[in-house]
Amino acid sequence: MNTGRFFLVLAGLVLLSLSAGSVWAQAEKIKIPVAAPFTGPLASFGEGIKNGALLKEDEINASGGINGRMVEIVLADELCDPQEAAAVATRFAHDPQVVIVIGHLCSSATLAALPIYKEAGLPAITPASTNPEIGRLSSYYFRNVYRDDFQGDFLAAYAEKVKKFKKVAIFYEVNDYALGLKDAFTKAAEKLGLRIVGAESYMAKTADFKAQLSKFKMLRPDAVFIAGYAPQATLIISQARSLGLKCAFFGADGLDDAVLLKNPDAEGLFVTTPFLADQGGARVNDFVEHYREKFSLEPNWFAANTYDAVGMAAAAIAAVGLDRGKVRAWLAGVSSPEKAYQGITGATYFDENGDCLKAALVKMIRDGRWVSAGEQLR
Amino acid sequence: MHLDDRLFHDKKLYLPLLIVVLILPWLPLGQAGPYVIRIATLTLLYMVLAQGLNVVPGFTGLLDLGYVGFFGIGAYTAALLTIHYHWSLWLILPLAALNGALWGVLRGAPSLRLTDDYFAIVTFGFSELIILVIKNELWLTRGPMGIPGIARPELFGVVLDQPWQTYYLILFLLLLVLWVVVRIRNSRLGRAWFAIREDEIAAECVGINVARYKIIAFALSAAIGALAGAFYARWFRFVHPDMFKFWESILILCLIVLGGMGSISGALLGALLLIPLTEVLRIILPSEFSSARYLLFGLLIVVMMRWRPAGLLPVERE
Amino acid sequence: MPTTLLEQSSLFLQQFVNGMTLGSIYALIAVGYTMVYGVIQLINFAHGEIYMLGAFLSFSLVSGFFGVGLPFVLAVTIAVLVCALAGVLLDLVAYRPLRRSPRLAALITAIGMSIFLQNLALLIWGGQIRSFPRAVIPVFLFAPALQFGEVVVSWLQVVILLTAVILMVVLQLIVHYTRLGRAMRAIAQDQTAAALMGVNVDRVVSYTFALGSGLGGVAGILVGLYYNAVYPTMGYLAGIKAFAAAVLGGIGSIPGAILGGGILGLAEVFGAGYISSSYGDGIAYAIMILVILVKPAGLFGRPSSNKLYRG
Amino acid sequence: MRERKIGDTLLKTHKLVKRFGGLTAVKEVSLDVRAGEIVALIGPNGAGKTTLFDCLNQLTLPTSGTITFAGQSLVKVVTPTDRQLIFRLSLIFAWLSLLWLPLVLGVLWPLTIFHLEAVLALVSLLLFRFYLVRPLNKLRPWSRLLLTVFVLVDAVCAAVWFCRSEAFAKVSFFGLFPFYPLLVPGAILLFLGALILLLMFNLPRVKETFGQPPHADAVTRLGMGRTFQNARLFFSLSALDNVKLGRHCRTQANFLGTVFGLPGARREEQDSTAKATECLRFVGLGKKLSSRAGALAYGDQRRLELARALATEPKMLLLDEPVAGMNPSESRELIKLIRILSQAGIAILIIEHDMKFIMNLADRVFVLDHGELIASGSPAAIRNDKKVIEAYLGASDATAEA
Repeated sequence: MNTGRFFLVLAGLVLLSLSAGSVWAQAEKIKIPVAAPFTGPLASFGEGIKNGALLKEDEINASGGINGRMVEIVLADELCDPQEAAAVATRFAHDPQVVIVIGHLCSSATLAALPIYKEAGLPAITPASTNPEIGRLSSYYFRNVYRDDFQGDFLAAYAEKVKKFKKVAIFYEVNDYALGLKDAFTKAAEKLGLRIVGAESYMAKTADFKAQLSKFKMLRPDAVFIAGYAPQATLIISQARSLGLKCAFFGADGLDDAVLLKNPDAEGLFVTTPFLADQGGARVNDFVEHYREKFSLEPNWFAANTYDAVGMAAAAIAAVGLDRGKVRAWLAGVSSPEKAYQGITGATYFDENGDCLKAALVKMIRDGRWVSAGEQLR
Repeated sequence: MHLDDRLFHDKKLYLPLLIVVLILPWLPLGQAGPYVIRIATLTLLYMVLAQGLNVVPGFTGLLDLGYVGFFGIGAYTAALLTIHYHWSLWLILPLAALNGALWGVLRGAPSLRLTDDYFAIVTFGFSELIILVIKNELWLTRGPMGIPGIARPELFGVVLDQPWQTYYLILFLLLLVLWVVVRIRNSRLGRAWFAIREDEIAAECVGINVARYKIIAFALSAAIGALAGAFYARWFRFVHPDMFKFWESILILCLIVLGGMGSISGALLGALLLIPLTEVLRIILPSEFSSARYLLFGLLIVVMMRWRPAGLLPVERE
Repeated sequence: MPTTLLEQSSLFLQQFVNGMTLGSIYALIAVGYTMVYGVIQLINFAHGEIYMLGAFLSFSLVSGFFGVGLPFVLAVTIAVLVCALAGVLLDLVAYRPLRRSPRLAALITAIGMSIFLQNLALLIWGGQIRSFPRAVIPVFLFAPALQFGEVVVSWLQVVILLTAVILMVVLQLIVHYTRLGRAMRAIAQDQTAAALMGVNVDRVVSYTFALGSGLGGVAGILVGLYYNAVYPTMGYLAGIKAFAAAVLGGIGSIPGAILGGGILGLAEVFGAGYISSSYGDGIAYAIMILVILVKPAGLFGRPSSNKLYRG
Repeated sequence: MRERKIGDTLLKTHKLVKRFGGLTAVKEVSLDVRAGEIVALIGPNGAGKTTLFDCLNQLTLPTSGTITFAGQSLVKVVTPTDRQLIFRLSLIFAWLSLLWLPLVLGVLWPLTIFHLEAVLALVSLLLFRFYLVRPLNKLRPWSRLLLTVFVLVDAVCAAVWFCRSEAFAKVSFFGLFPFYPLLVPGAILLFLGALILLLMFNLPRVKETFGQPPHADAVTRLGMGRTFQNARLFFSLSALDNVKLGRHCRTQANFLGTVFGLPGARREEQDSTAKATECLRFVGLGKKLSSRAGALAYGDQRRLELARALATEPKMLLLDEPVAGMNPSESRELIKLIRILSQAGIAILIIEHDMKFIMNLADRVFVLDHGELIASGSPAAIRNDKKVIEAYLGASDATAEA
């Protein structure tokens, strides 16, 4: 066998297939990529992101597109994995038709993609990554969701002032999101005089929480703060009940998912969220209605935030055209309440880091449905 | 001489290849250029990793299921040294390699007496423990928050921020590693490794100090992995424990299984085929399938072992 | 931390119960590893995936994922049978052709099969965590069976423990008092000699896979119920831990697997409860590595055969 | 009869015993072989001949007894007292690594991120040392060198931080330590201990206690080559490579030398190719240099194995049934070769069943039965020995019954 020729042909084939795969078909449409985990354990969050984006796409196109050009949402699945996220990001960063990216749910994915966008001068809006580092590291990254530290503070205040809890235990997943939450919550709780009676951690891929929960049971907390994501939270709550742990549970926006509604044990759970479907003006009602109609699902905050993020991207493109630098400048210019973008999740405007200042809201499960908590903390 | 070595000694074979690899960044690839270069960089990186892994299962015949641990050690060494001390890449590379070698020896020394399956399990457990430590020791590694904002590589004060520059950097590292690996494989050392793989007792009876040569193999393999890790951290500019999952070990193993265990050119071929393939599959497969595309890799391993256990470019003596 | 002696001791008891439940599940999986290793000296990495398959199949059949929802007992029976069949198929397709190859080849194939099956499950069922619908599961399982003070033992835990014990006893009886068992032990001693004595090696190996995989499937179902969570990657961690249990007990030995499972389950729960919950998995790995390095024969294993050739 | 010079005693065993569990494979065997002599070892199947070979070249450790080869004692049986001594030394030695702790932490303290790594490194160091020290009696030359280096570094460490005891102050761990005032005297003791240990490693008595490593590769380097009953070759390597591997223990090129292609390493490689070719020619495989060992005929494989053993420049060869499976002309060739070798002064110990072969070749014969040496002497005397005949006949009776 002529090894050399074999190698050459092979290399040629690989190159060809690569370039064939990566060169985009020329299209008239304006492409807005949306990157999130659409499969895998966090798929139900990704689902919200996808649906929110698609709903906005429909809406923009129905009203004649952006300056007469249609919008196309390009979905990219990154499984919440840093390496996959970087690969996806590279594709967008080097595609001249892409002027803005909506995306990355997990902060680890966002952080992996961040340097790539930054180098390519490509602005991005994340509707869901709450890690405080993001804004500091890149002037090309914006987010229309609050940060972990804000959310943690808020939850501590809510637990202490509204719920009047005295003793709280924290059960956190070992990931960036939950650790940020836990730290912020602990700090705020100390200030407020809320006692943290125990803090236990769990790893992402486990389903066994009984050892830690048994420990909590002996600590007799008023409530357990679950810092983590919904798929595990529902297991945690069920297992806690089967062990006879009767206290209340609460969590942050990672728990805002329909999967908990199927769990009868989760009754009474309350969570923070940037978006409430049952409170808001006509626009929110419209959004909820269209969403139900199109996907026959209840919208979650991921959908709402993505809907707004796509809206902002469209507004930016409409204002300054298809130019990455100008789009970034436009977004950076949305810097005060007066210039804010008015979306369904309220007014969005960015500080100098690209972070937004937004109110957090509380909702809870009652009779197997998400409803706004009677008392909100403003 | 190895059939395998012809690639490195026969000008007719390696010159065209080298030329293609060298001019790749300047090929008219249009707008896909930077993307292709990035994939090519990734491919070269995995070639380095495959060469490193190849030393242990390929040359000494011990299955290493925890190679990603050294990759992680290298990446975290580089990340921490860069973040805290802002040292130059050229200082960090040898340090990372040394640190990798140290842990390679620490892992290898107690497991010298183990045979195939138990050795594989120990390597697996060891790397899982390393990753667990990386995940949980927040004060050192920031755990799952990852370490963002790592500086780019640089050369003589020039920051290498163009894709083609990093491409040449990893190409340089690959050639370096190849040089070392090929040299050693054809030397007295490599012969001793092959002897150990074939028959440990006979090797001992012809006067080969089995323990010592195994240790050298572990150290070399781990050092190469850590070297690749150091490059990876500086190139990615972000490290996170999720980058060093067990799956990565399997992927690297896949590369050398495809190419042929112990075959240097085989490991190169394996990476050349599979790494771009993962990208192509991501693009052509619909979302639901692309997350399960590693199914093909599992299948590939099984099929290779069944029908071509020696790989595509088997090691043969002429 | 709990302060009073009563709290301390009831916490300890509760953890003990949790640990025993976990341990009996590990033991059920570990037996599969151990039986296969005993007979053909192969670490069947894909065994964890069989366990996952058991959980998914029972979930699918019960919840009507495939279109029809079956009654619980029927669904579970079918799932276990399919798992046993899957084990046999696994052997037939992947391992049997490599019987004469170096051990490394079979080991790598096993890893390949594990990756393949895991991703296949991902493709079929998706990556989300699935839960058994409450309505179809016998209600009593979730009720507490025993309660003294703060310590709660649910019926499910009792069922898991009992199932594990009964199956283990049955297995021991099979291995020691049936023709099949005798053939299995003969092959474990010396495959060639057994073949010469007229033992149909391939068939016995198939039965071994069937038995081991069936038990793995049972474990999968029990875990799926116990945690109420079924997901594609569940087999990976559980498989590794069960393997650690098998090693701890002495690979190749069935009582060893039971004891190893128990110890590992307790170690993990107490480790998570008293030392550090984030290093819970690490404890399993550390035990495994230490046992392999210090006492590779495990607690009950035969002393590893002399590495030297026999001249 | 022959014009060979029988030299001094090369190999001598005294009451060598090897037990496997309850089975005693070798029972108090004492034998000796002189340079240039051809000695045969015969006995019925399962008499423990091959096990004896394994003990001789240290593939297995004898249970008790001594072996002296080329003036070196190969086995030194460790008595309980020795074991205690070794244990204590190991403890001292492992403790010594604690000397590093304050120094390393003291130096690294400002760079707080390295705490765990430093601690982990030290812990691993400790474990690693324990691992090294545990079998002190099995030390190889290079690991002894390593130990010496460790001890030296420990001593230097201790010396350094006597001079700057503020290293202590920086380590909170030591602040908690209630015996702080005892630390410095303790450290002095450790320092002295280190020196003593260092001296002990170089004392002849200690050297004898912790004698030569019982490992086959070291024994091969000492000059004991061996072949196996069923040829154990590196089957996928070429014949030449197989023999070059035999040269391995006579070459030195190290990692750096080979990577950078230093002239020394290159010359050595050429040299070993030349020598290996010579060996192959000697056994008559000069034309099959590059064929794969696995592809050779069985007789050729046996000869290749002999060539490989020769390449190690042995003073003595252990041949395990070298003519089994050879045709008459091949075995005649082999006899010729063996004679040439013994004329060159190489001692040969040979296991064989074929009495005719032995009678022609051997100077002396040892007979082994059930692990025991039942007779020894000239071939002629052995042939008429009653015990030997009994053993052979009895053994064949026993096999017939079984």
